[in-house]
Formats: sequence, C-alpha cells, structure tokens
Amino acid sequence: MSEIAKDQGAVGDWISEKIFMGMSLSAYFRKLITPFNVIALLILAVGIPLIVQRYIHGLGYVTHGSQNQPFSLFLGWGLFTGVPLAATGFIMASAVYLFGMKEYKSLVRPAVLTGFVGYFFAVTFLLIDLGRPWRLPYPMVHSFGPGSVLFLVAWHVALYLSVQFLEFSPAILEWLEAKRIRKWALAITIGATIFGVILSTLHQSALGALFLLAPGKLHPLWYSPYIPVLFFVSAIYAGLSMVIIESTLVYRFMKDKVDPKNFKTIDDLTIGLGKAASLVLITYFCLKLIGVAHGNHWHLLNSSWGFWFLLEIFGFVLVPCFFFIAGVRKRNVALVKFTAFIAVFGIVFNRIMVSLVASSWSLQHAEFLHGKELLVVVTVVTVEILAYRWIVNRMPVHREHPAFPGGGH
Amino acid sequence: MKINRRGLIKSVFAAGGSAALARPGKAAAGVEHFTGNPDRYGCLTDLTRCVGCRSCEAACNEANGLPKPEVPFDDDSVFEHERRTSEKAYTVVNRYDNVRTDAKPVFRKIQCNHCNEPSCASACLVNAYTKTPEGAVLWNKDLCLGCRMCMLACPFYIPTFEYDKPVPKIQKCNMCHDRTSQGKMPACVEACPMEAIAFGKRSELIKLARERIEKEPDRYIDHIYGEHEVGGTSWMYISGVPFERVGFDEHLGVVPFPQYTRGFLSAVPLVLVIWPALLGGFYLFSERREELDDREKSGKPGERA
Amino acid sequence: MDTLFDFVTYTKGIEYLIAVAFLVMFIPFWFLATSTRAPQPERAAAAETVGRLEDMVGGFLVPDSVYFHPGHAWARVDDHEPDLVTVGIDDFGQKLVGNIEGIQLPDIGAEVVQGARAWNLRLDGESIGMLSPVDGEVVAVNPDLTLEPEKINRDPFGSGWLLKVRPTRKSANIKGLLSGNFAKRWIDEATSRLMENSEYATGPVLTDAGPSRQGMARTIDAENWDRIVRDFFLVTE
Amino acid sequence: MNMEGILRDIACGILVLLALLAFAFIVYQGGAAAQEGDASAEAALTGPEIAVIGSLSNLYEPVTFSHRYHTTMAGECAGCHHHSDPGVYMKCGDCHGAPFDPQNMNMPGLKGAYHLQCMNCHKEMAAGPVGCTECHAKKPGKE
Repeated sequence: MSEIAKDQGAVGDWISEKIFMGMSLSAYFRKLITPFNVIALLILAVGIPLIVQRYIHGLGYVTHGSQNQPFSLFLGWGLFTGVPLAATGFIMASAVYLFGMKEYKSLVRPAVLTGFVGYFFAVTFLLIDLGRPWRLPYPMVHSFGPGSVLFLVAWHVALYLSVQFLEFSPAILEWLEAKRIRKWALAITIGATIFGVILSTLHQSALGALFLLAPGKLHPLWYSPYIPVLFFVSAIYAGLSMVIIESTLVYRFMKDKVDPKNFKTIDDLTIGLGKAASLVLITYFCLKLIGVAHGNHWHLLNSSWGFWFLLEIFGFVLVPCFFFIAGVRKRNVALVKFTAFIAVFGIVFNRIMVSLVASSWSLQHAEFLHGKELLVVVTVVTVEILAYRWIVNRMPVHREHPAFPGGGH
Repeated sequence: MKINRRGLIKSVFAAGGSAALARPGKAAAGVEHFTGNPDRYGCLTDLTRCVGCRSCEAACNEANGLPKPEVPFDDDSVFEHERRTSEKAYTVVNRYDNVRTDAKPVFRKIQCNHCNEPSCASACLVNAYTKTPEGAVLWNKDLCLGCRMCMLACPFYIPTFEYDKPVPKIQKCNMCHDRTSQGKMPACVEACPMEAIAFGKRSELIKLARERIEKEPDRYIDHIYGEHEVGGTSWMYISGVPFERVGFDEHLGVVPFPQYTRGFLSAVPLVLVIWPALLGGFYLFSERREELDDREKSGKPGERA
Repeated sequence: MDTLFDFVTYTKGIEYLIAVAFLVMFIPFWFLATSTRAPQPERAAAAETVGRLEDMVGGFLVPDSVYFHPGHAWARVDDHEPDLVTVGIDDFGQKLVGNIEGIQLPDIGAEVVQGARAWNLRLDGESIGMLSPVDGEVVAVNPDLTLEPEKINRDPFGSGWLLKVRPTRKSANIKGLLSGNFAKRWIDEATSRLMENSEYATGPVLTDAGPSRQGMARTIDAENWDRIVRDFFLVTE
Repeated sequence: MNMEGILRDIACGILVLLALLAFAFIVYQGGAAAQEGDASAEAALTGPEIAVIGSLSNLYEPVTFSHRYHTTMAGECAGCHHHSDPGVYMKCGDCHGAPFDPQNMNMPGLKGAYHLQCMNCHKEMAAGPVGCTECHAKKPGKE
C-alpha cells in the first residue's frame, strides 16, 4: 500500500500517514485538543520564554546562582536523576538478549525508548545548564582530560545515546518501512547491547564518582568510596521500576497502541520485574550500611541529617523491597506497580540529596528550590512526555508493525 | 608425587618472602612520590601583620581590570559580614575577633591557594586548568564548558562563575601570572604596606615561615597552613590565632584530591576489558541453552510427512 | 611527570587507549571465536560424508565410527549423547534410491526392533520400508526432514539423521551389525552385486558430482527399480 | 616557657611605659610649640627636624615625618637606625630596598620597613597615627 502511494509521488500521503497517523490535517488537530495537551501547552507557554531568557541573560536568570552551590535542579534532576531512571534500556536489553529471558521481549523496545528519550533529555538539561553549551563536543573532539571522571561521563553519555539510537532504530525503520537498512540495524543488536551494558555500568557509577572529589562537602553519611557502586546498583532497580511504571502508564493511557496479546503477559512480566527489583533493593540496602560502616559514621545517624538518611534507607529502600516481595508472593500486581513508584521516588530523593542537598551540608546558609528552576524543569519534562507519546503513537514500540511480523527486535 | 596443599603453600610463601627480603629498597621505590617543580613560586600570608587595609583588594581589582565594587575599598563596613571571593573580586579580606587578645582583630585574606595537586584540574573534563611550573593554577577560557565541576571539587570554594553573563567565564586569582612572568610581584603582594604577604619560591617561604615561628613562638601558632593541607598548596599562611577561628577548614586532610578519584578511574579500564567477554559468555550460554531447549522441544511429536 | 595530576592524566589516557583498542579488537575476535562453533555440526558431518579417502569404498562413504545393518541403515553412538543411538540411511542406500521425496518416521516413544521395518521412504509414488539397525524406544526424530527430506541425500551421516533411539539390547545389537573393514567389504560386495544385474557399468551412475537425482536403481532399471531397492533393503514390500 | 624571661620583659615594659607616660604628659602640656624650641636638653640628638619620606610615593602623598619629635620622645636613635654601628645613622633606604631577596627573605623591603617600624611602635605605645590617611593623604584621583 505504501509503495503505491510513493509511486504516485504523493509525499503528502506519506506525511499524512506517517506523521498524522493517517488522519487529515484538521481531524488530527481537532483530536489534539485534550485536557492533558492544554495543560502541557500552558506549561510550555510559561517555560519556553524562561529558557530563552536563560540564554540571553545568563544562567543566573533561572537559577539561584550561588557560588557555593554550583549544581542546580537542572543537573540534580536532569542528569543525576534522569540518567538512572533511563537505565531501562540496558537492563531489559541485557535481560532478553544476554541472559536469554525471551519472555520479556515485548518490554525491550519500550525500555530502549524510555532510555533513549531519558538520555536525550538529560543532554537537553545539560545544554540548559552548561555555561557554554555550544562547547558540549569539546571533551570528545577538542581537548581531553582523561584524569577527570566527568570526561568518562561525557564520553559515555554521548556514546550510549548513539547506541540506544541504534538499538531503537529498527522500530524507526519499521515505521519508515525501510527493510534493507532494518536488516543491518537488527544485525548489530547483540553487539549494541553488550556495548550498552559496558557503557551503562561505567557512567552510572561514574555519576556517583563525581562526588569523590568533594569529601568535605558531601555529608559523611552519603560520602563513601562506594558511591560509584551505590549509584550503579541503585540504577539497576531504578531501571526495573521505570520499566514497570512505563508499561503501567502506557497500558493504562495508550491502550490502543498496545498489542492485544501483550495484555495477557504484562502481569506476569510485572511480577517478574518486581521480584528482580526486590533482590537489587535488599543488596542496595546492605551496601548503604557498609558505606556508613566504612567511615564509622554511626554516631551521625542520630542527627537531623541522620534522620534523612534513615528515612531514605528504610522508607525508600527497605519498604519498597518488602512491598515488592509481598506483591510478588501474593501475585498482587497493583502492589508491585505502586511499589515501583515508591522505588523511583526513592531514587529521585537519593540523587537530589547527594547532588544538591547533602553536598551543601557544611555551608552556613544554603539555597535550594528556586522558582524559575522548577518551572524550567517541569517544562522540559513536559516536552519529554510529549515526545515519548508522539513516538509511541506512531512507531511499533508496544506493538508489531504489520509488515514485520515477530518484530525481530 | 603427592604435594599436599600445606607443602605447596609453604613453598610459595618461602619464594615470595625471600624476594621481598632480598631487596626491600626495590619494593619501596614502587611508592609514588610527587614533588612537583621544586623551584615553583608561592606566597606566604602572615595574619599577624595584616591590618585589614584592603590595599591588596584594590590592587587586585585594578591589576585584573575588575569592575569597581559598590562599597569602596577603604570602607570598613564590609567587615560586618564574612565575604567570599566572587567573579568581580578575586581576593577579599575578612575580619575576625582575636581570641587571644581582644586588642587587635585578626584579618584573613582569601584567594586561590594554587594547590600543588589541584582538585579543580583533576575534575575538569577538558583539562582547562593547568598547574604552571611557576606555581600558579591557570584556567583556560578557550576550553571551559562552564560545567562548574571545578567549583564542586575545590575544597576552598574558590572558582566562581559568571551567572549573569550569557557567555560566562570562571573567575579566580591566577597569582598575577603575567606580572610574575615579567619578573614582577603579584599586585596584592606589592601593594601590601605591612608586607603581610611574602612572595618567593615555595621552598624559601616554608623556611621563612619556620624562621618567623621559631623567632617569636608566642606570636605564632606553630603550624604553616598549606604546607601539607590537600597535598600542599603554593599559598601558605601563618597565624597568631588558631586557624579554624579565622575561617580556615582544618578537616581537609593531607591527601592530594586527585587521589580520591584514582581508585575509581583505575577500575574503569577493568570494566571496559572484562565486560565484553563476560557478557559475551552470558550470551553464548543463553544461546546454547536455548538451542538445547529447541532441540528437546522439537524432539517431541514432530509433524511427520 | 612530577605531579600526581600529570601522572594520573597520562596513565588514564594510556589505559583508555588500551581499553579502546581492546574493544575494537574484540569484535573480530568474537566472530573468530564464536563462528567456528555454530556451523560445526554440518561441517563435521559433511567431512564424514565427503569422506576421508580411506573411508571411501567404490565411491560410497563408509565412516569408521558407524555400525551398518545389512539393510543399509546405520547406527552410531555420539559422545555428547552416550545413552542414545542415532540412526539413518547409509551412503550406498541413499545413492541407490536417489532423491527422497518424503519419509514416514515412527512416532516418538514407538518401539523398534533390529531387522524389523521401522520407517518408509516415499519416492516416485512408491513407499519402500527399511529395517531398524537396533532395538529400542524412539526418543527423537529429525525435525528438518518434514520440510527438507533432501538433507538425507546431502548428508546421510550428519544433518540427514533420521531418529534417535534409546537402545534396550545395545551390545547384542552391535553383534548383528558391521563396522570398519567388515562394513567396507560388505559395501564392496553390494556394489559388485548391483553391477551384476545392470547391463552397463555403474560408472556413469557414480561419476557425476553427487548422487544422481534418480538414484542408481532407477538408472539401471526404470520399471522395477523398486524390486532392486527392496532387495538391497531386505524388505518384502 | 621560661618564666624569668617573661617577668623581666614585663618589668622593663612597665618601666618604659611609665617613663613615656610621664614624658607624653609633659609634651601634651607643652603643645607643638615646645617641640621646636627645646633642642638644648637633647643636644646629642641631632638630625633633621622634619624628614619628608616620599621615595615610594605612589597612591599616597609623601609622609612629613616629625623626626625631631620622635628623637626627643624616644630618647635614642638606635630604635629606628638599628643594625648599625653607634654614631652611624643611615637612611632607611640605604639597607631596605626591594623586598623578598632570596638570600635574606626576612629583611622587609623599604615600604614594609617603614610601615612595620612605625605602626608596630605606635601600636605598642598605643599612641600615634595608625590609619592610612592619618600619616599620608591619598593622592587625588587615585580613588
């Protein structure tokens, strides 16, 4: 059918089918008027001008601009929280292709998409936060600092963004119905997955290793030479929980874009993911205790900071762990889904704590939430959700393209 | 010929032990010790001499062409609250109560300490900081991305960022590197009436500091701040008052900061090299198992011709 | 390198280069290491069918590791499945019948008895039975044969295997089978017997590259080729 | 911590203090005028009445140093003209030049010598000008 359209040179048809999902222009736009989209439009109307002014007046226009606290919410949320939450790609790809859990195959593409969009917008946040964003490729092409941990993070986030694009490209090529190129895209799946796991292991842990250089600044309860391992292990259960959350939301709000047969298996898959997450959570809980033991900071636990630390490891690690176990044993899928939200909130809590709050514990007065910062973050997250939805609506992510049975990848 | 385990272990240790004893000197050489350029320059601030006249701030402002401050340099009202350096002032002087004799307050000048092993340099992903042989740590505006990782890495909170500029720079004291390379003294040193800041080779300054402390033991605390802190800095301080009472951080330890990330960085190539085979192995393992499953499954009542 | 910073920058730079070089080298190494494993079964079997010179007798492959039943079926115990016996048609048999259109294999779990009919070949509208070389229970049949029966002709001792049997009287069965030199001599006699009842030499039948499409029997006697085949396969109908 | 050293210092410090207090009282009564005329009592203390110190003048005006006043007050010359043979009174600039000479790091430069000498003494005596503009006015236009 698409060949005939192309032959007649009707590019319009191709666009209407690919971009507007086969609807006429007016029908498409009429369909766009939904409450969610209206709110999103409002947010963008406020946020986009802020971002523009950030580039005109400098970063101080949208951040608290403190010389003692270099990181703002853009890095705290966008990079330090965004990247572990985008670890879905390497978790599912390695589970299915390297460890042979073929039953999770239906979740691979959504996970890779979540990862790709997550990393893409982590880089977007970086472009907002960097003083000279046009120099982003410098560490790759212009001047190397191999002694710096951030050098590793820069290289790996860039490489992993492209690896994830390659891993997701079969879906794009199926959407564009480019058979030959798709064959090549599928051929590199295993190689891309292995390389993706290597990259992810390193930069998830490297994000934590950035704080090794601030022994006096990060609170001793959070500071330990194990930060890289803690960041990596928590990224694993972050990825697992995000896969659960992503599939929950899409199966709930975008039912028509999901392959009917997936509905039958999603509950078992969710239970499986929950079980895996509980194992990682209990490991992470113990690693956190070892971190405290390493510096012998037990006495710090009964301080105000100690309270926050205890809240984190009990409220956001141990509680989700046992909720997951309860959900798995009683096969209560709703509980597993709910726990995934808690676990992800725990990740957000930990990353914001490490990157922004606890790394200013030694300052007399520290500034935190800055209104405009929050607004810009909400704006970029909104754009992220819209982009994700745009892709899932069009590309065979949760469903197979009719012309490519079995989905291949 | 049965070698029991204990016999084997004993022989291994014997071999190992003798090697270590034979040439202990050799093993010791393995320990890394970095001296840096022995002839590098530095500064020594003597807090007992500083009278808080802030001529150094004025000189620094002029030498670096920094914007004029709101409060003039001879206005003492700035001493009410503790200030930090900013993108418009590479050095500031703060006043502290004198805990020993309340006659004369103590003044402390803050500026970049030009560490021997700069944490900012170790944090920078584009190598924009260089520890020059002359001792100064310089920031390179042609490389910097503005990621501000150096600000987190600096234990003295020194590098500052131009938040109000669309094309921001990192601003910090560069020990008047252009002046010193023309043989002149840094502007603040030259301007200081009381010669509270001595400028010279770091090794000379350490000797000078020790001389002053020995000559007047009651006047000085017997500690040169910066001789060992964070692996040693080029800008050092001697004071008549305990350092933490004058805003110094006494908990920074003596480990040079690049050492803190070295452990992690040496694990990185291990992951890069081990993971491919490890993950490849998992892939082969699961492929093999899947192949066996298929063969088993297909063995069942296959459809016959 | 008189400062730790220079030293770390230098050493990490070198380590990264080594690691990157390793990663680039790993890809070809991976194909080198893993590719040899996958196609191995075919190649090994092909090696057997094409036959090392000493295994060839008058143009027919007679591998040493195989036991032959006079009805031109073979049995072999593979080292990776010590308690199973793989069964198939020998090179002489498949060349005798030519391209096999289809095959009717016993069900899994069925019992086969040495010297009793166990499966039927279907070719040119005829259905020709063959005798099982061993006693035992069928545990597996070759899944590819339903779609690709020609595998039997192409690789009778390898991917063209027919069934897998859990033998019940293995040692006794072996006594009734031929192997090594006995098998070679038996194939030699079979070849000469085939030549006796054909007017012209079997030469042309064997000279073309692989087994001729029709098979030797039909080349020799187009009408009652099935009688010749049944005679060699020691079956009555 | 040798106790005798400290006691001896305190004792002589008090003595000097008393002498100076008495002297300052006399001077205070007499006012500046007395300072000019009373040369005879200190016949041995010669040297310029007023010394203008301005060799380093840059941001500040030169200092008009009341030399005679200080000699009468100090009662001896070695306080400032130190490290030299008796009777030999050199100018400060003869020994003190550029600061931080690697061979003799502890010897202040000329500017340092002036300030260290004058201000430390003023502080010890808790008398005499200490603020910048109290000794020398800022040159106009030099902010």
